[in-house]
Amino acid sequence: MSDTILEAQRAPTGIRSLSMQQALNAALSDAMALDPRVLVFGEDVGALGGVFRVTDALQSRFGESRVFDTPLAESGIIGTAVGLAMAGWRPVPEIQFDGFAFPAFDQIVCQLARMNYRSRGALPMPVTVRVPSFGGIRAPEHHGESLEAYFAHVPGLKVVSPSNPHQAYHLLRYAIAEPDPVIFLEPKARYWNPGEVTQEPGALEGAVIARPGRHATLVAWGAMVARCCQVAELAAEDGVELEVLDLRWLKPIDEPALAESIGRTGRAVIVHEAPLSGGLGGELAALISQLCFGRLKAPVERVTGFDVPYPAGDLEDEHIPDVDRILFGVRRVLEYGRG
Amino acid sequence: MSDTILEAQRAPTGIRSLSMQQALNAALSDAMALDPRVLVFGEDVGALGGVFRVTDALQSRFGESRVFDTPLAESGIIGTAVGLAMAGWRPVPEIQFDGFAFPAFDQIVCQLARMNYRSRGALPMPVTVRVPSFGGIRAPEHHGESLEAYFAHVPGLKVVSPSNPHQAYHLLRYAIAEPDPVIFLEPKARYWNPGEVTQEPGALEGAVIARPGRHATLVAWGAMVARCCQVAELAAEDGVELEVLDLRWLKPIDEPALAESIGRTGRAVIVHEAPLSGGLGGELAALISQLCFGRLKAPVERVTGFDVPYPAGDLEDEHIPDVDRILFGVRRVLEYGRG
Amino acid sequence: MTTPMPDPSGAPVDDDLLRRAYALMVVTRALDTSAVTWQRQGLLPAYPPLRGQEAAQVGSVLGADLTSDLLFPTYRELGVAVAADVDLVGYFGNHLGHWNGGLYDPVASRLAPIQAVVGGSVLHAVGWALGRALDGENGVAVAYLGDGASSQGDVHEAMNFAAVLEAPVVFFVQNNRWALSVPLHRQVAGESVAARAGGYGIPGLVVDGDDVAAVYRAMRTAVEHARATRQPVVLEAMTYRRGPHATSDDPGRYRSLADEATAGADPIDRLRDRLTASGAADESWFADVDTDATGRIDALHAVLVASSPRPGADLFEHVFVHPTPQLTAQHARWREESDRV
Amino acid sequence: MTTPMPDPSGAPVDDDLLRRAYALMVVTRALDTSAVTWQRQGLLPAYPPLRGQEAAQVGSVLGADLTSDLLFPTYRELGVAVAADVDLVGYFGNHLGHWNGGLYDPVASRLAPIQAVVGGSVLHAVGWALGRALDGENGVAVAYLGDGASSQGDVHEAMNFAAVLEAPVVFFVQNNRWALSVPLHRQVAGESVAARAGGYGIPGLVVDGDDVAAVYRAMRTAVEHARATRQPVVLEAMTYRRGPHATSDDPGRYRSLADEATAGADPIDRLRDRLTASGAADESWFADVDTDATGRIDALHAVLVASSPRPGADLFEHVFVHPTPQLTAQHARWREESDRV
Ligand SMILES: Cc1ncc(C[n+]2csc(CCOP(=O)(O)OP(=O)(O)O)c2C)c(N)n1
Ligand SMILES: Cc1ncc(C[n+]2csc(CCOP(=O)(O)OP(=O)(O)O)c2C)c(N)n1
Ligand SMILES: [Mg+2]
Ligand SMILES: [Mg+2]
Repeated sequence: MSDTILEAQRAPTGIRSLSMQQALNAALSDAMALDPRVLVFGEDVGALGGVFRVTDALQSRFGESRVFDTPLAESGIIGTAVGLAMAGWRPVPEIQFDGFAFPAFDQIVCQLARMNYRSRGALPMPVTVRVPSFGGIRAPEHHGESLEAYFAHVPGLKVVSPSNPHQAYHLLRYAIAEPDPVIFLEPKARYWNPGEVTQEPGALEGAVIARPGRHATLVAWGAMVARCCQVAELAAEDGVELEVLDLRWLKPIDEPALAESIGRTGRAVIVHEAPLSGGLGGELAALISQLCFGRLKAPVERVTGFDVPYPAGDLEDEHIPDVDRILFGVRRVLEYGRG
Repeated sequence: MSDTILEAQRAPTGIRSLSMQQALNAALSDAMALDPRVLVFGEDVGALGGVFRVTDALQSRFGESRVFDTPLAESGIIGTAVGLAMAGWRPVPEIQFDGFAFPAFDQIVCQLARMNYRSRGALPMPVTVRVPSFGGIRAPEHHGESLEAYFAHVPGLKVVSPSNPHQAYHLLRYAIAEPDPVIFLEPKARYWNPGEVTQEPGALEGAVIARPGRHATLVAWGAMVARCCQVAELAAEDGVELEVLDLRWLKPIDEPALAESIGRTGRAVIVHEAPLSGGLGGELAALISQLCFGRLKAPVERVTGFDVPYPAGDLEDEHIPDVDRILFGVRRVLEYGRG
Repeated sequence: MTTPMPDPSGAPVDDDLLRRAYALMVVTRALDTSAVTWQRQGLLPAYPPLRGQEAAQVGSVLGADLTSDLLFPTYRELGVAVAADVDLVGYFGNHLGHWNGGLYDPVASRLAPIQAVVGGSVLHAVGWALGRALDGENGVAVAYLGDGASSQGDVHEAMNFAAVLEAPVVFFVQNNRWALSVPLHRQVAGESVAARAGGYGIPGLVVDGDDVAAVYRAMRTAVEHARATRQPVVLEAMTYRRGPHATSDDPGRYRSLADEATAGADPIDRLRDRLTASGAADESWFADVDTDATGRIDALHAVLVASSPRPGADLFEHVFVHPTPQLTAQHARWREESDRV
Repeated sequence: MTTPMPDPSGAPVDDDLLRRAYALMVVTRALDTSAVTWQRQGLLPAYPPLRGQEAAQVGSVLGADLTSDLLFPTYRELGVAVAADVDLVGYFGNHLGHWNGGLYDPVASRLAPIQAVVGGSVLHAVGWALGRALDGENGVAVAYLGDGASSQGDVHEAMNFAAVLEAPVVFFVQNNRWALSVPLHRQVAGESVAARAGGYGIPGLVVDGDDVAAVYRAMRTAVEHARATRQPVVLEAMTYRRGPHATSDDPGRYRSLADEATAGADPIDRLRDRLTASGAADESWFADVDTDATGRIDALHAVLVASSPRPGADLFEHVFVHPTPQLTAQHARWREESDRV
């Protein structure tokens, strides 16, 4: 990752304000310019530039051989990516929406994640699968899924989700440069929020503290990071100082960061959009309970989506953890044991 | 489940010794005899009787309309099951091996699990998906997978795994009678182990204590239950009394049973074949840590498969938790804090 | 292996049927156009217009027998819903964001829930048709799919399963030449989905999808063939997606006006010309149809505007027939926390 | 849309090639037969014999160009490995239970890892072929698949992708009339996989899979067509699975001796007769081939018997190029606990 530089002509000062969608587009463009082996393909990524315009103008810049539309079949997209990687390319396929990763599940789990293993390193899979993910935009069915728990369980995969434009840019560059397959979950609800993207990536492995605090730690990723920061803002008005830990990498999980933060605060609330049962919050709560055993002042709380299919637009605000539900969770960890 | 009776002619005394494979075969046969809407289909379930003979002789008994081979396509099998359920049938499709559930993942997650929801109850899905599962038989790649963490996270699914012939018989009957979709994970390593199957099913919801004890609780399912009982046997020689909790239902998880057992023993070791990270052990450890907060004498231990693809036959005994590794886990919870 | 299929030109089409088709197509067009407006006005979060596919959709429904058959729609099947006389308030429940799949009764309506996975319901049609056949019933399943959907593995599995298991399914392909931004020749190798039927030993038919009479005849023939023989049929209606993929789409990024011009004459105009030429309808009849359509749409609009979201408690309903304790507990906490806010 | 393909009968077959083919087929047969015995003796946990498919497998490899092409096998491709001169100890690494996928070098061997998912590698062939074409290289991918595999959605997606994206792939179907216990007519609607090619606008060829010369000629033609035009080809070799599905299988449960009799003359006998009739080989040459085969097999057997499992630490190697801290920690604990036992 030494060469993670924004292109000079696009960021003469090294700092610019971009939306996450723009930052991702810039990351793809810069990665393709630097490495001629990078390929971008998927449904509607070419002339259209993707339904979220994350691949905007890449085809005109890099040509139809390096940026191309495929037929409408997600298993086909990932299976083709596996073959392209076998031929020495560095594919960055897009799955148009989270819910449409399921048809590709077999190729991801049984092929992409295992080819390096199966071939004992002869056929590495430097593939970054971009997936516009999570809910919050009133989209139709299957357009609001949280996939991290599924993928974080798959041996051979790494999973990451950025929470702001700066991370989006640098983590995508990092993921593309990785020699291992990375599932890159883009929080589509944050595509249009602007933020500063600086030339200096900062550390790209592990978690980051999005907001420091000392009474309890909120653990989140993707769009929930901004929401947790909002919660922390509100809580601060009441004198409660919440730390927000932006996990970023969902596999591997940054265990030292969890131990450090929650070891300090003694209280943790995990926030995710996915359903509670079997969600990544379980893994996290298990790790925290183990790493901070004896130092926890309250059981780890999980404020999550319910154990229900991701609902229609009207009901998504009831489903995704909102400020109030997170505050209730915070209150539970703060008041625990006080009777 | 009031009508869970073994057929008189096959079990005149009401008790018989069967292997799990025989018990499952009897359950299918009895369920089909009792309910003319039950259908069995999948790859090689007809004339062959399934690669494990679980569907042996069903086709000759119930005819080719109710027991039929499909073409070789797992998504097709589950999608067809969804349609058959829409037409009022009660399908019991087989996925030949765990690893081949992945091509059907989309139909399971996005269709089977959601059709009742999507249709607001107009199109219930009383479908039992049988999957010979887990490892331990030196089979080729993709024939030793543990799927419970994937399926237990899916809203709309229930997941169960029997550990002995008696449970296999009665839980399969129960699953088939259920109006909701059930993923039925059969521990193939235990297919040939005999056991008594009695007419009285006993409670079929929730967990059961496979062996009582007071120093620590081993939480397991499928083939790991027998292994944990073996560990308990060994530990007993040293005066350590381990309780073995057979979870059975992996969704919904029996939280009261966890709270009761581990509330009593204060120590828990979760044992599963699936990789550690993101495994169901995370969910369980999270629940235990929460339910027994302040009463745990040691952090919950997880003794599991490693974060590696299920390996070739030669290495599977290194991968699946064995008696020694479980004993190390037990020692960790027993010795915790003793310095 | 292909069983020969009766010649579709043999199925009779009378003026009555054509007038019925015309009225349905006009209602569909008016509703579709209004829905785009409603989306702009913020009533609907998004909407996928079917403009140009009215003949294909209406003709296909008229060719089926809704006393026995079941239709499996995609997300772009408003014309099917109109022709099948589905409760449109319930149908728009999907597009309003009230409930994924719609709020109409799929069993009584003979229309399976709206399906948002491309190719997702095609296998269900196979299973359902097989199930009816196992019951000795005469039902034919109509699986709606697009040119883009034909690329999905599930669609192949469905055609093969239907042929091998003898499930009476009509795979009704609306080949509208576009799958979002991808044109037919970059999507369907060979450029015809019906041409694939031969590979399964089943009949494949191509029809002018903008000629409602032709669609009706072909559909009728296909449905009756499937019913009589339990052999599935692929029926491909050639048409053109005249609007954007959905209200959020910007076709200017990927297709030219020249391409749009290849769509040819509008299917409603074509039918109107035919009815006029044959004397089966006149200006005043057409005006009445328009008035009726406007009236229906205004009435519907009033109901949709007044319709409210489903209560939050609906989140927890119907996940299971027998809910899990976890879900019940989550429901209880949700209620408690909503009350306390 | 189908580009016409040169007539396969045009590709020359000389005696040398036939003798080479014969020797490879004999080695394959002897090895295959031995492997079944080795399984009975407990050396291999399981083995899927290819008996009867020697001509198809050997002919297909001889028709490809291993300086540029890459072969994507299933689990039943020992004859391919033999003909491609793959390190057989490494190949049997898979069947010994040493390592899933085998221990040969897939890149140097021009043989992708053994694939246990039916249809699982067919899309990889498409991606690889596309990748070589993007590099301006001449490589053709040969995707091996069975009649059963043709039912998988992935195979359809692969054929369509290859045709649309212009990936030079030969889909080499060994139609051995059985997929485990399921006969062709309950598996492949229409009963021919090559017949599906037309639906993708690509050439489909059927060949007598037990005639090694015919397979060679057809393969050569298909490979060169794909290479020259970047158009994929479906080549279906009609053969018969003369053995059980695998050593654990019991075909008596699902097929009759009468069915087995339809397999016809053994492909090795056929070639031997041809060589004898043309005078291209005589008894002493055949005897030498047998002796050579026996020698190779004995040598291989000695190595396999002596081969040991991979060390347990291999579990943790190659999961990632950059392992996660969790994996490293698990590896460390595994080592510690193994040492302490
Ligand atoms: C499995 C899946 N992948 C991707 C999408 C996103 N998507 C929705 S519609 C569409 C194009 C469908 O084209 P076609 O089948 O021709 O139907 P049309 O939109 O033309 O009616 C795409 C890519 C989806 N809904 N489902
Ligand atoms: C996706 C998948 N489903 C099921 C299986 C189990 N299985 C292994 S081989 C086989 C039959 C394959 O038939 P075919 O493709 O004709 O190849 P053949 O065995 O005849 O060589 C089956 C069902 C599998 N390996 N992969
Ligand atoms: Mg289309
Ligand atoms: Mg076969």
